[in-house]
Amino acid sequence: MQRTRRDILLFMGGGAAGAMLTPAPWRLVTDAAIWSENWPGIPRPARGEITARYTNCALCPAGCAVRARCVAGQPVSLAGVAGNPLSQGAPCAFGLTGHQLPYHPQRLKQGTPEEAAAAVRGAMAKCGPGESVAVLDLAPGRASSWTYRRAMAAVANGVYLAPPRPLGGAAVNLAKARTVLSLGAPVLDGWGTPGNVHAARANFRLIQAEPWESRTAALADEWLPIRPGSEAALALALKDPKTAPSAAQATGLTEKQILDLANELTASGPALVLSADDLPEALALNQALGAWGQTLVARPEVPVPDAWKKAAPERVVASVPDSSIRVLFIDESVPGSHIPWSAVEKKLVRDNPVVVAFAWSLEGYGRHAQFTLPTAVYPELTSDIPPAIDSPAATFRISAPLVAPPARMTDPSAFIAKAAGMDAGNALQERADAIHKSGRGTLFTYADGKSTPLKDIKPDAFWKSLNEGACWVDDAAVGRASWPAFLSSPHDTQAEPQSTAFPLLVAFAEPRTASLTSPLMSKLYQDSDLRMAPNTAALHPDTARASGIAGAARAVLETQYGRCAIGVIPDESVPPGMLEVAAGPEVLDICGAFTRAKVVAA
Amino acid sequence: MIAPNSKSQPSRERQRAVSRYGMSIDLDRCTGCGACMVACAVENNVPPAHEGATARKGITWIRVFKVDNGEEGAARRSVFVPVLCQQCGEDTPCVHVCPQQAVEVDPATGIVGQMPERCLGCRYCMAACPYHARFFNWWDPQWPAGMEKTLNPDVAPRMRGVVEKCNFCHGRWHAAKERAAAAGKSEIEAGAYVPACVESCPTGAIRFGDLKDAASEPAVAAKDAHSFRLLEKLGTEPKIYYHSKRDWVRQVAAAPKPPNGKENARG
Amino acid sequence: MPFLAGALAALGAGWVGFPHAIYKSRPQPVDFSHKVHAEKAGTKCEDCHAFREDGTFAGIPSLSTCAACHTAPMGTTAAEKNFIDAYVTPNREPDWASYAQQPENVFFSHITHVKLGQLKCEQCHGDQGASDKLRPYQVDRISGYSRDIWGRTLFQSKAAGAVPGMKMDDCVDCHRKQGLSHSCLDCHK
Amino acid sequence: MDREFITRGVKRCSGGKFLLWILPWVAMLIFGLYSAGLCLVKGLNQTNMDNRFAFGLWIFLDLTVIALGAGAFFTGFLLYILKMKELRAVINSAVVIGVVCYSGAMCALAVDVGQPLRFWFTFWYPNVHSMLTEVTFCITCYLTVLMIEYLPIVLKNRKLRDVPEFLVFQHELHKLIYVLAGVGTFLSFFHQGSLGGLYGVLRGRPFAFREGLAIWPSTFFLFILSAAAVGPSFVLLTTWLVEKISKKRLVRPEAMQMLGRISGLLLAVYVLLKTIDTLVWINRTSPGNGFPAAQYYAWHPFGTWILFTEIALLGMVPALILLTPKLRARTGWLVSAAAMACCGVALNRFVQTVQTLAVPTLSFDKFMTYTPSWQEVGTFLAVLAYGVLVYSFSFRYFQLFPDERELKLEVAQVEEEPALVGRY
Repeated sequence: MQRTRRDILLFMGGGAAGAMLTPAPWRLVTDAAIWSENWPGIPRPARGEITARYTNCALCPAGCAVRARCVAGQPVSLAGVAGNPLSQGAPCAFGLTGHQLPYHPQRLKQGTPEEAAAAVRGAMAKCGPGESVAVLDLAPGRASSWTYRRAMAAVANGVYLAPPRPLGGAAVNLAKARTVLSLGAPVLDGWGTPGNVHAARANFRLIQAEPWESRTAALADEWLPIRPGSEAALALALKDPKTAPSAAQATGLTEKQILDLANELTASGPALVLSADDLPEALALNQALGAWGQTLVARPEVPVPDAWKKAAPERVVASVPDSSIRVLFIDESVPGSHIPWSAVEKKLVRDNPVVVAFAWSLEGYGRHAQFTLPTAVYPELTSDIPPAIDSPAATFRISAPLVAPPARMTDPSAFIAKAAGMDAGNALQERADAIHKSGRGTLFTYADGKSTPLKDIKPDAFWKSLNEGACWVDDAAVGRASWPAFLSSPHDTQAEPQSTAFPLLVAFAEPRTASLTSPLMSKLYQDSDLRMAPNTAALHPDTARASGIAGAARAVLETQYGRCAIGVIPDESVPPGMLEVAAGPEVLDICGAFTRAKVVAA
Repeated sequence: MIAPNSKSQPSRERQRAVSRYGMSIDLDRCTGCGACMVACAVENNVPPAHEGATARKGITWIRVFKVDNGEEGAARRSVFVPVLCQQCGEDTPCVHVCPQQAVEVDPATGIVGQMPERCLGCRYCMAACPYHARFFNWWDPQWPAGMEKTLNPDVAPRMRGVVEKCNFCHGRWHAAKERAAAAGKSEIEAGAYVPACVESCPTGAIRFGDLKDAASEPAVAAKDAHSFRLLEKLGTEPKIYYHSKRDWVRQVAAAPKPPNGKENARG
Repeated sequence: MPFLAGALAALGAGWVGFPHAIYKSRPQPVDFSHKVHAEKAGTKCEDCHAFREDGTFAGIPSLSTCAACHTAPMGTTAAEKNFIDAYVTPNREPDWASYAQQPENVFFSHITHVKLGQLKCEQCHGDQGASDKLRPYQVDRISGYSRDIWGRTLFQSKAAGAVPGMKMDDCVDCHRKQGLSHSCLDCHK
Repeated sequence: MDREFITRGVKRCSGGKFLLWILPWVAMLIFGLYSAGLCLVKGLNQTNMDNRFAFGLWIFLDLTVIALGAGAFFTGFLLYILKMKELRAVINSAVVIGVVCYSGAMCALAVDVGQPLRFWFTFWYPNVHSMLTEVTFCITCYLTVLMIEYLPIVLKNRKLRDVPEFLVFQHELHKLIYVLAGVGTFLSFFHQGSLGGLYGVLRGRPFAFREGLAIWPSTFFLFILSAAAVGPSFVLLTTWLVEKISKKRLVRPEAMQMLGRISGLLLAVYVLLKTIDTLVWINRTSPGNGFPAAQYYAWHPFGTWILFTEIALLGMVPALILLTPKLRARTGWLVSAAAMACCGVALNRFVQTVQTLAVPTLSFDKFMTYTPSWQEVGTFLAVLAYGVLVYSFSFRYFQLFPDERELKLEVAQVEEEPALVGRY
């Protein structure tokens, strides 16, 4: 029989009907739905044994103790260590995402250490009289810092440079404070060790004198909204009331307010005055209030091996003659305070200086250096963390690696020591041994939360527990000497330009560091408005209008040191005449302490 | 259609509930540092913001808002308000509306659970939630290369096109239950289970516990005169109790006021 | 007439062809015999499939567990030799495929079922201990689920003692019978 | 070349002209399908919806077209159940409109959900408490009913009649028509209602939340009523449009006026109840939830004008026009009143969907606005184009207006004139 179109149709119809009576169509529909649960692109978290490992956070000078939850050895989340004498188990947003930094998309992976070494050798040979080889160490006080100092002592005309120490290296004893006056210092927002501050918070009254309502101002016991740039005048008036009238003029407070505040500071002591950038006036006020030995103390040195004593002195960049540095090493492997490139650049010799930056990303000085050598990043790196500003006792803790650093990473201290023709050795352990030899203090181990006198611990056990998460806390009595000279001599502050050229005053809303944060921080500044993204500025709508950028999302920030593109956010909580800026490498390059600026249309 | 039956459903929850987990948030302690937000994202495998994401399209199971008293200059005061799923206990708005039972109030814990693998992505629950505590996966989840190594194995990553929200770090509840089981116990004792935001809060502003246990911090806070819950008049019985000694701060619980023309661009 | 033909063809394809076509299967890396280990070595399940001290289940043992005994060939079988040469000596983990691996969104606690629930391994996994060969691992081409999750047969036999599948329904059935809670959050993460 | 497909005794324009007419619509459809495809492949990030505006243009579209499509069930109800014979003239057209609106809405929904592959979950794991479940079930069932009602219209086609089985089949179907009409009416009443309930039950959104009878919020009943009211209006409107475009008389004025009268009657009732409901809501429901109703209208541009426009301007006014025999008799008045009624209901659906989401609920919320992305608009247009095309084809090849043939004979001389471009 011959087939007709109709037969074929019927056949297909039968097929369809029959198929309905088989599992096939239903199974396919189900599978398709399940496929939508695990279609390509959805990662599967690795499984494995879950363990807790301990280390210390190297992302800021606080160096909080960290408990890492690890799956098959890989940290998947970080938390504080409860009961820790220094950080009290209180983490911060940046620290909580630290374990993701090694996977940052902008991470620096390649470098040319051999070429860099060769170039350095050549330049050092060429280094004439009056020229110098310098190391700029952003986080001074570490064992590697000592290596740099020794290396610079070893080479002819070597110079060791570090950022000016806050409070000249003195320590704050918050536990003693009853009244704290903060002139724009972010006391509750990243100053010192968060856990320590919050623990002491209940015992002192916090008065925040700041033009805009920062996170600290919002939670201070009293907020004095003063005019931008009038902090110094206020401090002065509090020291001698005769200037109160003029201070009232400058700050916009009433004379009575100022005098009452002055009385309070003296009446309900011990008092402490903190300022965003170590105002000389603030230091002087501290001296007048008799803070020294009470809330401001000289911290005993962390012991170092005697062999290290032959070391180059620590100097600030400003103290070096201009165009005198031929070879400059910059170690930013551990985030520290930032020095504007403009300030560094003018110290370099004119004819091709060699600048070698050690960094884990190209965001910092790497943008300006001839050679940028990739380093390990927390939590890969091995480094000790100097005592925090709010720790009156000397401390020693190690940021031990939780993850193995990738191959082809450079160790800055080894590199620099080699360039100086010396051997860095195992500086970290040497210093640990030196501390152990001193026999002072106690060791707090994180895993079991026990404190043990150092006397009862063997050297190797000490070293071992330091690497497994522990901190050594000194018990030596703090010096009660008289007001030290270094606090009276104010460190350099860049000359302020006339306010006419640059009408706006820059205040930093976020921690002032150039180092990258975890991609996950985008939850805070992109998925919400809680924090500002790097290189953005908030300003009053009127200010924006006056600057001719009303309604614009981007603009150009201009200071005496240069200009850079920024994002702008209109915000009525920022007083007119002020810029509330989130630090980013570009912004930091053109902003020093007390910078005046202007914004112009992009 | 069968009645939404506002009364019987939660009361059944009450009877069977072994515990009713709740939270108390002290607004006088919150510094707005954002630790809770990142800790939450880390714990629950929430990917970094897609470059196209905004404060309106982002996924923040807990989000801290900066709220001011509307005053100008010296009189201006601000407070930071962490907002997460309020874990409504009574006539839970999102549960009734879900067409395919992807949302349920867990009888054992009182936690409002969202099942991404069951979710159709119709977003009806988001329209129903007065606290805007539910979030849609507008993009495929993406982590920078290598960062997926840091994912938490106790929480399954979600796929594009589904709704997700805070579930009191339910993965931690599972883990706690398993630890208890290893010790031969079928129930977990207080303190063995704490969400990531609570653990990460540096000032201890966020406290967590079982509201059925009168000694737990939230249960105590619930009785405090200075405690309040968001939009209490809606009768959704949230299990998140806020606390502030400042009178104006407690006004954030109320309905919005008509606009005064001035909007804080920073939320 | 052609209608019937079509229907029959479809039925055949759907019932016979499809169940095979939907799965893709791969052999296990090592020709392993539970039977031998159970009888000769006299090991029990938990000797190799152990719990960690925090109560989590280690699942398929790592090479180190095997190497504890198999440092050198025990016996002369080709499989034994192959195992030593290919894995133990180079210290390479065999990429076992887990028949019973639940989907990512499922939280399953072995210890809860074994210690609190007093379940025997066989009740869910069947009598693996007696198997002399490892079945090839079969995975659904579309959904990516192991065949054991669906249940090895097309239809679940509800007869007593029959090995159930590991689908949600199978879990819920048992929980219902035992009068245990079976809310979403109990098992989903 | 398609002559033998065209119904005997009616005139349709040449294939070329028809092609010319559908071409732009086809283009629109293709563009729309492309943008819809983008949303399906790349995900809903292609839209401008966000976590606050979880619903947008598409949900508004669905609610509106389903309301307008109500003409199908209601005309059927009036014709077969209440035996209003005059409506036989438009019933077929009404059914096609229904098919178009409902299937269009379904397609839009399929794009709107984040995981279309899981569509069947709603049927397999239904949450009986959810209004959306009810909507999905009813709409699916009713769409099937509509298809069955549409089938005879198709099978009556001149060419298809040649197949004897088809003829028998459609005859059998026709016997069922009363059952179908009944079922259709029942289903429609339900899903129109639950579409209203969709928002009425949102106790978390005091702007939309309404108390109600038994388990249904008042919006449940208001939606049924408003849909029933504008359904006939929309049928009237389309019929008039087709007459204008095709330059033909398709139905007798009596039928049109009948539609208008029904529409006006129901509209009047609706406006009355809507007003009462609004007053209750302003004075009791909303304040009871802690939300003084005044504040909703303080967020511009959604001022009280919107309330006035919806109820008075686009509700009461057309109702009065349609209820006044004199005005009804004038096509201009009749049609514009019908149009106003349709706009009124569209506005109501807009308020329900968009304004509900725009007004803040938390004290620190911001009032938010939203503009659809081109992909959303494209998908919207696709549904529109799809509707026009289906209707055009149905009009060309099937007998949508039974009276057309007689009317044609009456006005034979007019027909002599040369056809104008764009006419069928």
